[in-house]
Amino acid sequence: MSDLYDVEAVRREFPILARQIGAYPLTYLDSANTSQKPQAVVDAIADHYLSHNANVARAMHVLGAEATAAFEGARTAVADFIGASRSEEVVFTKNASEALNLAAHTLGSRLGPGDEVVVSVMEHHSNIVPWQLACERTGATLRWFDITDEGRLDIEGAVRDGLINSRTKVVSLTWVSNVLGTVNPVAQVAAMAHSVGAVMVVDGSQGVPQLPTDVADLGCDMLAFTGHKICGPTGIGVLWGSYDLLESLPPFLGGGEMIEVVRMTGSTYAPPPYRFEAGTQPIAQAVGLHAAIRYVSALGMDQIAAHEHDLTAYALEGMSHVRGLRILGPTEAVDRGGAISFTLDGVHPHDVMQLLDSRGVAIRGGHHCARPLHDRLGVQSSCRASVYLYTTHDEIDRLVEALDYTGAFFSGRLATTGGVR
Amino acid sequence: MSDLYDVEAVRREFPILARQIGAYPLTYLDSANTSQKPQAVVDAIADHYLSHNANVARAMHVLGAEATAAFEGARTAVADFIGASRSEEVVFTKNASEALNLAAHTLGSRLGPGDEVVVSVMEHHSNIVPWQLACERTGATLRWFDITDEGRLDIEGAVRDGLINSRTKVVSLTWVSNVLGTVNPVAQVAAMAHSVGAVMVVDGSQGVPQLPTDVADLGCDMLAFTGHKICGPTGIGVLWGSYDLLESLPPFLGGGEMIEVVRMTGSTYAPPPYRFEAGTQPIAQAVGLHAAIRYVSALGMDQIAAHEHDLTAYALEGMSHVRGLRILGPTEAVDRGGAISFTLDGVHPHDVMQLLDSRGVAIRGGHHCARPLHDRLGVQSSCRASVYLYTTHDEIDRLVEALDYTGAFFSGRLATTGGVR
Amino acid sequence: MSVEQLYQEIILDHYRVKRNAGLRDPYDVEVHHVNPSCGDELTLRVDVVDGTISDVSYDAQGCSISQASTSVMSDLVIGGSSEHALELFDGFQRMIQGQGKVSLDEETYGDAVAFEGVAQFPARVKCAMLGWSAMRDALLRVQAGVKEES
Amino acid sequence: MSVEQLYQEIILDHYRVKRNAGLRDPYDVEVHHVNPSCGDELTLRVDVVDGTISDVSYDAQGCSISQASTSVMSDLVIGGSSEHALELFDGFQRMIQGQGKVSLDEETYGDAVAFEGVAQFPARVKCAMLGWSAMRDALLRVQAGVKEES
Ligand SMILES: Cc1ncc(COP(=O)(O)O)c(C=O)c1O
Ligand SMILES: Cc1ncc(COP(=O)(O)O)c(C=O)c1O
Repeated sequence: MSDLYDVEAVRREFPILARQIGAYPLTYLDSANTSQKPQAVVDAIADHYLSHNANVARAMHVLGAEATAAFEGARTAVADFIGASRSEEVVFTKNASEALNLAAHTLGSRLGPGDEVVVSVMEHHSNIVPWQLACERTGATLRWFDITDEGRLDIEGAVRDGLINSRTKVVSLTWVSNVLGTVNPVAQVAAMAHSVGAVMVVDGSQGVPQLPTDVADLGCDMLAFTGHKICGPTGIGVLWGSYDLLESLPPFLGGGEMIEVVRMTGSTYAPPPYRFEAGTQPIAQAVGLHAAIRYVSALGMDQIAAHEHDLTAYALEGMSHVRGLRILGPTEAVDRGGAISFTLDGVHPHDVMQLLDSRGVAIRGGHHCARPLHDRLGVQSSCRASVYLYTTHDEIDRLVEALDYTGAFFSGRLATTGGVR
Repeated sequence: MSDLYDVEAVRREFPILARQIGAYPLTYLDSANTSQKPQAVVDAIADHYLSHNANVARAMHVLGAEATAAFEGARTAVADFIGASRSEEVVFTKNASEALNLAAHTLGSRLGPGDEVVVSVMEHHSNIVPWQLACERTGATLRWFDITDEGRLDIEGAVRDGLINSRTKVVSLTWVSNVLGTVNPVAQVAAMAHSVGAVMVVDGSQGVPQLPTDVADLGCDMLAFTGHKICGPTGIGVLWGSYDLLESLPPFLGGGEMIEVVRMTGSTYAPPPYRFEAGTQPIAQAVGLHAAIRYVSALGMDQIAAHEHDLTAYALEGMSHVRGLRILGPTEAVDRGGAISFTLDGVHPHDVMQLLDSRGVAIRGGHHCARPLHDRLGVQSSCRASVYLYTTHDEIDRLVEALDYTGAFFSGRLATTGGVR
Repeated sequence: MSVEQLYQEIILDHYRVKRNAGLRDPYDVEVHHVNPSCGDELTLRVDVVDGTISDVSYDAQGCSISQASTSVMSDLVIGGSSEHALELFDGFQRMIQGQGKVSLDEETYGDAVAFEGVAQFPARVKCAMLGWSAMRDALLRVQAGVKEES
Repeated sequence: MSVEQLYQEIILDHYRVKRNAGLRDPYDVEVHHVNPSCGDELTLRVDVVDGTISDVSYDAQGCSISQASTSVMSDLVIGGSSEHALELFDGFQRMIQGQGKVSLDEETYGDAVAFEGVAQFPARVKCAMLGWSAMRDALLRVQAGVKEES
């Protein structure tokens, strides 16, 4: 598999990867935070602005028709990419967070006291806070899945506690954890949700960039993801929803283009997806996302997943030899994405990050917008290295080397022995 | 003034303006809908993606620090550009519509039955629908300024009717009308609002790109505008608010980066502007907006305003000779922006737009997201030509010529006489 | 594709002198359709007697394309069966969404063939469909036994 | 700017052996500060007797920079007046936000000069300020006569 995958050819498409950080080559291992962009995506955006820029839908002249075709073409491409049955099921947002807020606001209109919303303790803040706010507004109750000691979704415990029951109206779960790397059994949870008549929302922010996506296989009613993590631009996200569900929901933001008829005394609203797209949309960003989808599709999502799987296994093995390093989440590359969070004994994540950065290795330190999960794991914060389609085995070696150096630096081993291990 | 302003040099910065539409040069007169982008803006975005791309705030490595500096640098530039006293008063949104929804949601948290919100009949849907939704949620009442027969804000009528009174909690008004071109006396209305303790929100979507902006002079508490109309990218808007006001408001969207501490049982929120910026922000778009602000500032906002004023006067005069053409809004270039809406006797706006388009002249036909205003004016829809910093007198001549042709084409004058007038 | 091909003489004729315009009694169903992007509005009535469309009448605000299309449509369907009208709808829609690759049978469609040029102008497809969609909606309501617009 | 200049030996020493760490009685005011971007947390107590800071004690979770900075700060302010401590705060903040253009008087600041390197790392400025900001907050509360954290 990975002999077919020519990672060096891939890297040539990403000019930023040739950067030097001081004396070191850039080793970008922060792709779960945001991915780098291939030249093709940057060029598509520039070409749009320089040759076809106009507002969409409302502008009917030649440029307007070109921009509209480009924007709606992006919608169709997204629909195809995730196996949606109609392009009208694809709503553009500014990021995954807005997509999840859209879901929480519109589904929230059906909630009341006594109703329950279920998330998990491993969610990103963007899949917690919108539901907390919706519950505050409506009097509904927020409940959550716990995790097992291995860092997997605790389905058994949930069944035992009757977490999903007749009061459950919405279940919102991440497909792949941005901290633990865990791939959740979304279809199984969706079946549990549907068996009690609840709506199943999936946060695909980490999953869609890493794994082949088919909304029918996921079994969900809504799927959120974000452009910037899948080689696309910032400023664009997606909420997919089944058409019948979207059609039954009230508007979210009000403004131009989401309306049918506006009178000062009251307004009526357009059908999906336009009902949920107020104001001038991220047009050039949709064009960029389309180019990104073309790019990853040409590589093949299964090839990308295999490459990541291979690298994750290699990294887990390499990191297991670093003194004082503890991995949060599954330590085997089974049902596991490419984010690896860890702590290093006696060294704060900020300091790890800083030392690594001084050797060109870019990782993230902090709680990765998942503070409840860190609470649950009993750590205040952690480091995270995350791979993507352009990551090499060499880069993993550099990470491991830099981690060894860091441990030695802070324990004082370095000063006294001059060596590292 | 306009001899100093070298419009031909300006045009060379906008590659799209060299396009041919069939046999005709592009005559882009749809800038009130969206502006074209200079090369410098497109290059700044590309350079960001290809050399400095990372997530902000949360990423502390070298790339993260560069991206954060670029993003926060854009915030400071916006603050300076509009005369804000602190950069923390600048909240980034996806467009002006989101900015106005943010205002309506957060200010809406203070509304209840008996309270009143005041807008005007000349507002864009994006400054009507969010307030309608807020009033629906809270039981408050929406009221509005009428216009005079000349198409100016009817302040006298408002005073007579006690439109702004002790029940008024929010007044939200457009600075410059996107249909009539009217420049509203915002500071005067702000004083009326403040005299009853109401918050003054200004929709600067058309004003900020056309006129020098100083929030203190406007006298408002909040100002919304949108990047794509001021030579910037799509996917970014701004809500400016005085710090004390922003600090007193609840969050809007929930998610990453807008929080202080997240617990499953409840969360606390960051201070402004971060409280209102959930999820990964439009980073590259902020960089592009910064480049746009640098671009228009280098030309000089007063020079741009003078150029537009000159062209608007020239266009109003030229259009006054077109048979059957009726201008909506002020027919003199006094307190008037660069959007000119009109009807052509017996020819539907779609048809005008189409005929003009066939000669390379791009205008907009429809209700321009201001249906209540069209109702008020007793027309179902209209055409709109709008100039910007790159528009020339020649282009106005081409517009007038094409309008003459259109009138003749549809009245059958063309076929019989072979000539136009 | 030139604008003159879009605005065929037939279209301009129908636009200047609309067939069957103005609301008339009796009728079975009245529908109201809107094109939100431009605000065009159409009120349309159909009267069906023994499966035959005995009248189509309408009140329309809109551009030349939408008005002429409604006018042509009314001429085509009046006097025929509901089934035939719905078949005409399908063929017309296929053509108009065919981006210029689908043509109409002149025998069957008469003046409606003049709209083949519209298929080249995606922004105008909705205009050309407004009257046809309203007619289809109205006929389906008649078949479903709905007398009033819901 | 190399990372070795950031992590001066003085800083690593304070990080390994923190001065005045651990919460102690008596105290006038206790404050709790958080760095939301990384989750660092600090509980800090000050005790002021007749205008003199008689004790600063704290419980901190955080990186080497934030912990060492708190340790150095506590050494510097204990035994001095509140006014002096607030002046030290101002000078330290000016330096740390000075992007490397402002330096500290070694006489006055002692070990704190080791933090001059931090000014070159904007992402770490918040870390170095955490303890200082908490101290300032606590002293202002003492001056305002607030005994408990609000
Ligand atoms: C006056 C006015 N307000 C608000 C808007 C909405 O801006 P956006 O579509 O970028 O949200 C526009 C432009 O469309 C406008 O002209
Ligand atoms: C699992 C998960 N959900 C949601 C988000 C939020 O995405 P965005 O910041 O683009 O809104 C992220 C990334 O930050 C994520 O990793």
